[in-house]
Amino acid sequence: MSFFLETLLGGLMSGMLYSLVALGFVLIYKASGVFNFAQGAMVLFAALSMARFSEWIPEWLGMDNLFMANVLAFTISIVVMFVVAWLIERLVLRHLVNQEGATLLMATLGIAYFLDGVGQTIFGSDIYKIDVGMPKEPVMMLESVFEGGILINKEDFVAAFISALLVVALSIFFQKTSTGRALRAVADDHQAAQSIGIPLNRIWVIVWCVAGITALVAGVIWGSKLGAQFSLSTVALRALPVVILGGLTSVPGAIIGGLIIGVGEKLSEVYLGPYVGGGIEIWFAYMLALVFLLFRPQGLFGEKIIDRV
Amino acid sequence: MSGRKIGEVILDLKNISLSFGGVKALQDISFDVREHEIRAIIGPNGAGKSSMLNVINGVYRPQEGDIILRGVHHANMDSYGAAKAGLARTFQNIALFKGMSVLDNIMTGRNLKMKANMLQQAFWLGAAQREELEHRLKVEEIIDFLEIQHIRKTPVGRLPYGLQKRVDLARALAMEPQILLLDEPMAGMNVEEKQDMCRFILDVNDQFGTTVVLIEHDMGVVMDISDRVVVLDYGKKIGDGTPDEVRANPDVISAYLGASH
Amino acid sequence: MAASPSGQASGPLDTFPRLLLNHAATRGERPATREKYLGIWQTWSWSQVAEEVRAIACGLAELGFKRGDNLALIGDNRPRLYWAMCAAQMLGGVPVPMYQDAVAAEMVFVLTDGEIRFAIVEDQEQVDKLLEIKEQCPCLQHILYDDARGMRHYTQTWLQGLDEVMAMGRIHDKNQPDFIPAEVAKGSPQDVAVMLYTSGTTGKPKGVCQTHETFIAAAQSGVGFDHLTDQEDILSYLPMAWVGDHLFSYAQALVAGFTINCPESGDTVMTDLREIGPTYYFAPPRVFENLLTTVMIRMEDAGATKRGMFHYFMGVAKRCGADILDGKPGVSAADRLLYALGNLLVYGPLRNVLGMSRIRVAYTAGAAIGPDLFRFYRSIGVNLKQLYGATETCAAVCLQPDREIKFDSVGKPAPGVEVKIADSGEVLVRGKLLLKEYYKRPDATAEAIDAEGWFHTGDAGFFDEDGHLKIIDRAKDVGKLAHGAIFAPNYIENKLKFFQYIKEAVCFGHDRDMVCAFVNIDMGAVGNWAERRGLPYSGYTDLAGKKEVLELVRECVEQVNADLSHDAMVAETQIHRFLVLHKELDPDDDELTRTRKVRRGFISEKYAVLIEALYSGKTTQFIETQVKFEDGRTGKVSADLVISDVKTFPVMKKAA
Amino acid sequence: MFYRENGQFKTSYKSDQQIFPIPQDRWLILAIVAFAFLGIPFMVDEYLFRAILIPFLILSLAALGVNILVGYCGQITLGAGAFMAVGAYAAYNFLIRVSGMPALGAILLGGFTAAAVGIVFGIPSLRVRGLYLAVATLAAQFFWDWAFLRVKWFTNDASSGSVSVADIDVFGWIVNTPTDKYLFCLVILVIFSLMAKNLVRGSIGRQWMAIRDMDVAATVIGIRPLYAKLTAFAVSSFYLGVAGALWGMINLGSWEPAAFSIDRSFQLLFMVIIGGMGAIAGSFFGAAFIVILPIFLNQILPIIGGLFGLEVSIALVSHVEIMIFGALIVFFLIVEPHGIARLWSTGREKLRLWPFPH
Repeated sequence: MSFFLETLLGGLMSGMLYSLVALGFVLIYKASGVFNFAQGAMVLFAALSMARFSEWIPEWLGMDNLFMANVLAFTISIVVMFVVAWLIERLVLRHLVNQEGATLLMATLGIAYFLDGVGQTIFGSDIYKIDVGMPKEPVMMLESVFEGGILINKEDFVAAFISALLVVALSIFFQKTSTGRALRAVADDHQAAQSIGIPLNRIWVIVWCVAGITALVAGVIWGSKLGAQFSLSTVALRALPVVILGGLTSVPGAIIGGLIIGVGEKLSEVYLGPYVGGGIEIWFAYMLALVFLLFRPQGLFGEKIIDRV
Repeated sequence: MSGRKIGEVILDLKNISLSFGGVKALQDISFDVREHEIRAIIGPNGAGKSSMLNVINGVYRPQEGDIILRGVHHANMDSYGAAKAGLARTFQNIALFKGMSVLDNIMTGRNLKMKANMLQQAFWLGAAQREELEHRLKVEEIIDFLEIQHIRKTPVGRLPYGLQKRVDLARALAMEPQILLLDEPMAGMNVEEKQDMCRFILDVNDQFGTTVVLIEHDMGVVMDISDRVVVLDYGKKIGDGTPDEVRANPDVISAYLGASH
Repeated sequence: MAASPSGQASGPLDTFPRLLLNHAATRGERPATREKYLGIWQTWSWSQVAEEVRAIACGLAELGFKRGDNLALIGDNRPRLYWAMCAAQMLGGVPVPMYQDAVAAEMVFVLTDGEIRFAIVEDQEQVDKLLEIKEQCPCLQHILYDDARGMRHYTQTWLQGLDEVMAMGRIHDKNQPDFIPAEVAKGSPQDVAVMLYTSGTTGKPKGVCQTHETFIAAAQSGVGFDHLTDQEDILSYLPMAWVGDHLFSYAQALVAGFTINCPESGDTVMTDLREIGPTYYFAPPRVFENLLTTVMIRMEDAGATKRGMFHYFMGVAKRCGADILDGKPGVSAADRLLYALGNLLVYGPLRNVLGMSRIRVAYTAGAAIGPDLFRFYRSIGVNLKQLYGATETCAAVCLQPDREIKFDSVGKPAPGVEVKIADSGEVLVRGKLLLKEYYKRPDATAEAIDAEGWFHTGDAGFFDEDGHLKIIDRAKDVGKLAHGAIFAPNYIENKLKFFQYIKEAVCFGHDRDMVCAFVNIDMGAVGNWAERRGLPYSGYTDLAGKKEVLELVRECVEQVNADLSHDAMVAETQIHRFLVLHKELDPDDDELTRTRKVRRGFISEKYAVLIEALYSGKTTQFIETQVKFEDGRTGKVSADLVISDVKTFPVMKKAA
Repeated sequence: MFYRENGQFKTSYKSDQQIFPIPQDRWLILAIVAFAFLGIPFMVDEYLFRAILIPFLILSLAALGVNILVGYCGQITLGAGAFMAVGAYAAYNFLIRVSGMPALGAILLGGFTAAAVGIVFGIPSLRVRGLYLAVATLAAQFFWDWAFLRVKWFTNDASSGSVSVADIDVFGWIVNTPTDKYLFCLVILVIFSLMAKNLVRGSIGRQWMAIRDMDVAATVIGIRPLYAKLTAFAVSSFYLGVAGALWGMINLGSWEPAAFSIDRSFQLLFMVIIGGMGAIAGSFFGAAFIVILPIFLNQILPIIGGLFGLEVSIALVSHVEIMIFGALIVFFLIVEPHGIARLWSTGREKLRLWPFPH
């Protein structure tokens, strides 16, 4: 039982991280109808930027304060992500307005490659450490409930907490600020939004910036866990089933989908894996999403897709 | 139109009702279409004309009612089934295959009549080649009929609107349909193009004996070429009869001229 | 040659039906007629054509078509209309091709004047036209239509599809296989073969009767002159009622046995021309002019490099192209090399795009062609030549021999043709190819052919020192200015019309003290010019009235004046004042003939007020004109026309 | 400029519907094919065969498959590599498990197996479109990646996880030298290209394109989406399967699942986008481009770096390479969504109209 719970909790933790990446997907999809395959590359880019700047800044400035270095690196990384977002809007999206979803998807695939290439050219392609002082040691919990309790990574816990915080912040941003409202208007109907004077291009830049920040947060968390390295960019591929499951247009869907996938992956790997040779977590998530797709194409919380003649 | 004989009822629509999530698009509509006639469905914008057409050719399925095509009940027909049953249609917003040439677009209309299997096609053997050539001839006759020879190899995307409409009609004709559904065939055309289109519709009806069901919101042209007219307003039938009868119908007059518009 | 299954006549090949049957026997499998129909070039061999012609002939005979009957043919260039010509001739009848875009009144005249009982027409449109006027043409008894589309509900008994008639004819032919050979044998070369109505710049049209003998002679002289073989391809797209088309697409095709190709529709002539790539080509100057205009317009849209290259090599061609084509010595090796390069980069592709890659001989006639226009085609390697003739002379009086091309002459008299210049300057012609008579108009016949057998062409001209004929103008149009200088309006108008911006011009000056002109702008060229300058305009009338356009035209007129001033003969006739007309001159409004010649008399009456304004020194003049639209409705256009003065140049002494 | 089309008129539909109706085009293509068969084998060294020509031929074949699905039928796929893998492993298993199985038979059976698998994974396309479909194809990719790595039966329990085949024997022709391999692949590519062209210009091709351009209208005129989409998946997977079998058995000789990873899938998609969606020729252009670019960069970047006194590492070259790919994808999608093939045909059109611009 405790093993099951441990697995479950582990799944929920990593699910939270998937949610974070999925959130990036959903934000961009809602606002611009683009399915951003480059979200993973953005995570990598952000993580590399964070890792290298936090390494370079002490060298350049000759200071020794880890905290300051991290704050500075984080700030710089935010700026970097903003620039990336702006460039993407300016150079790519603007020219692909009103194109089909598949074209946009392929375009973001191109962006993903480009960012991977640029990121590694600028920042290097080794594994870099991100040390933002995340607690590494595991803790025992619920010893009183179960015999032996369950072992939890503090780091995961913090990460989950940060993710939750970000989700709340974004929800507030969407519901309460005027930019957020404009964003929702754009998501509902591009033309209508444009006709009441909402500048589409600016909205897109903003939304890509926000997606950039979620990527940065995800990158920092994952980076501090696994190190900033190329494999981070494949996180997009793992978060993909999440959005399918949760629905492309739904923020809560991204969260819940992330949790389901996270848990499903872990449980299937632990309980099913041994019978079929292991390593099934990736395709299992996809199969889950696929089966789901066949019965409910719009996902758990997505809006129904209606074709009109 | 001396020689054309209007025959028996070929298509009978009974008590059709259609709604989209609470919005009632069509309410209890019944009318019939006789063989070889030109039947118009008119009504102001939003009257449910397009929905009616979509019901007839199986794009939408009505929640209630019955569609009887040559005595066979077709309430659950999908649009592929409708095509097989001899219904062809054009689209209000021109639904041509924009990546293909005019010729290829019209050739797609012959699809149901082409039987060669994939292997024959892959090696361009036997039936595949023979069919291509036979159907090309058929398509060329339609091209000649609609006077679009000069654009046969042009990609449809490059054509002006009026010609695209004509290609759309050509594609429908290529199916050699028994019933041809035309969704606002004259929308957005100039006077000359409208005259041409009228002539083509009459010619099709006359030459091939095709039954034509067309919808239009512009009363003028339709009245001249139709045998009988159904008038819809807000999803309800408010008139049905010959153009003269319909013109004299007070409900129709008020729908078109009344204070509600 | 004994009678073969196809039943060709033995003996001399002196009538068109005999020629046809001979081709069917000797080159039966060679293509005779092609028509682009249903997307491909449907082809009929000579033996198939002979069969078709026999079927039509027998069908006509069944309907009661007799020796001496006239058969009207109305429609575009369709194979079966050409075949019907021969079918009528087989039966000893006379085909009368008519202009299919003629309005009803013109048709009534020809149908009654020609006592026409039978008409074969292209389609429903022509049938409707005939139905409309049938009351007025009591002799018209049978109308046959080629294209059955839309004809299902016409119940008139005297209206029949050509298909049915031919089916009838095939049965007839089977039952009486000797009928056609016998009919063909009855034919004599002195029989009238065809009757062509002159559109006539003045007065009512006259039916010109030409015999088999004359037309075959004319065709043979041309075929021999240019060494035409049965391998030629020609595109038949000019009105069948025009003598030029009859000579090239019918008479010469039957004499030489080459292939005629009928285009798919009026919209596709250019595409069809490109596909066929005729080896032998005939077009009035207007067609060449329009082609050149489109070439220039399209080139202006090209990038700077390409445009530069084009103009550079056009310069090279202008310098030496015509000489190279003529095989003249004295072209430098460097020029030859440049020309070869230009041929690869510009002239060859250009000919390809124009559909002229395969042309061996091209002719133009019907009106004078601007020397620059003429030179352009020759310089890019198209062997364009001029011929001179009239309906009354089977179109062929003078031809330009290869290698003896002069830009301003129409060539030397064709073999077997005598030409002399009357004292009045009028060109007189005598020879085998003269008309037999004007139909039922002995008075007109006597007027045109004098006692010695000379035909009066009505053109003014002279022979130069090499024996080449030069035509200045219509004899009756050549006038004198008030102070005595010779005034040849056509000559000046042609100079104006060579500018791409000017489509038509009419000059006045007879008995006046100076020359003034009406100008028609070319909508395509000027419209394009205006667009590139961002000059907005709403239509023809608006564009024609623009200040900038007037300035553009003025420059053209000034250049013509400069040009005229070089030549003492015409230097006095420089244009002093001009105006740009608010509407296009149009055959539908009777301002041009069907062959698009200016009807001077009509125009000076219709626009008397404008001429008055030109000579009275006014600077503007209001005018309102009625116009006829294609569908027969009429409307009005009006405008305030600006009259401009132009600079004239002092007479230059020609350098000796 | 080189076209002289006057007189090349068509008197039958047969000649009008040829693959290359213009004789100049026909001669050019024939000349290229003849040169590929008769010229190249005598002119090229082993390195060129191994590094460029053989990969080019096989990847062209695979790109053809992807193009049929993506370019002609409009169904996006990110799992092309998986179908290559299915083809390769199926062919391998047929070869070693069925005694007396001819190599060519095994390769074709590999293709058919891939086609069957393609149909199964194509079923979602009936319900979903665009990126949802992309997800379904990704599922195929990850599933087969895993299956060939973990399910030992597929690899005949090979301990290392990699499988290998001996030189293959085609009707007595032992295909073992680079030249042999090149010629073998060339023959297959030529035949398959011809088949692909025939399919896309025939009724099935028009059905695919109709579904791609406007699926509602396609249904209304009597095209079944089920049939059109699943045939596209089947044919596409067949091509990919055969290409996979060739890639494993001819190009590599021994291979691991990584040879058909998701990177391969992306690479194939890129070929089609850069080369030209919806154009047979696009598959060749794309394959050539993607095969040659890395080799070109490997040669040229160090030289450029040298000019500026920089040392260019192999890693850097590979980063620059993916950067360029990414940028090119975006560039083509924006500027010329129909890829190099469209540039080519526009150029050809220009030559036909030369000296006119339009």
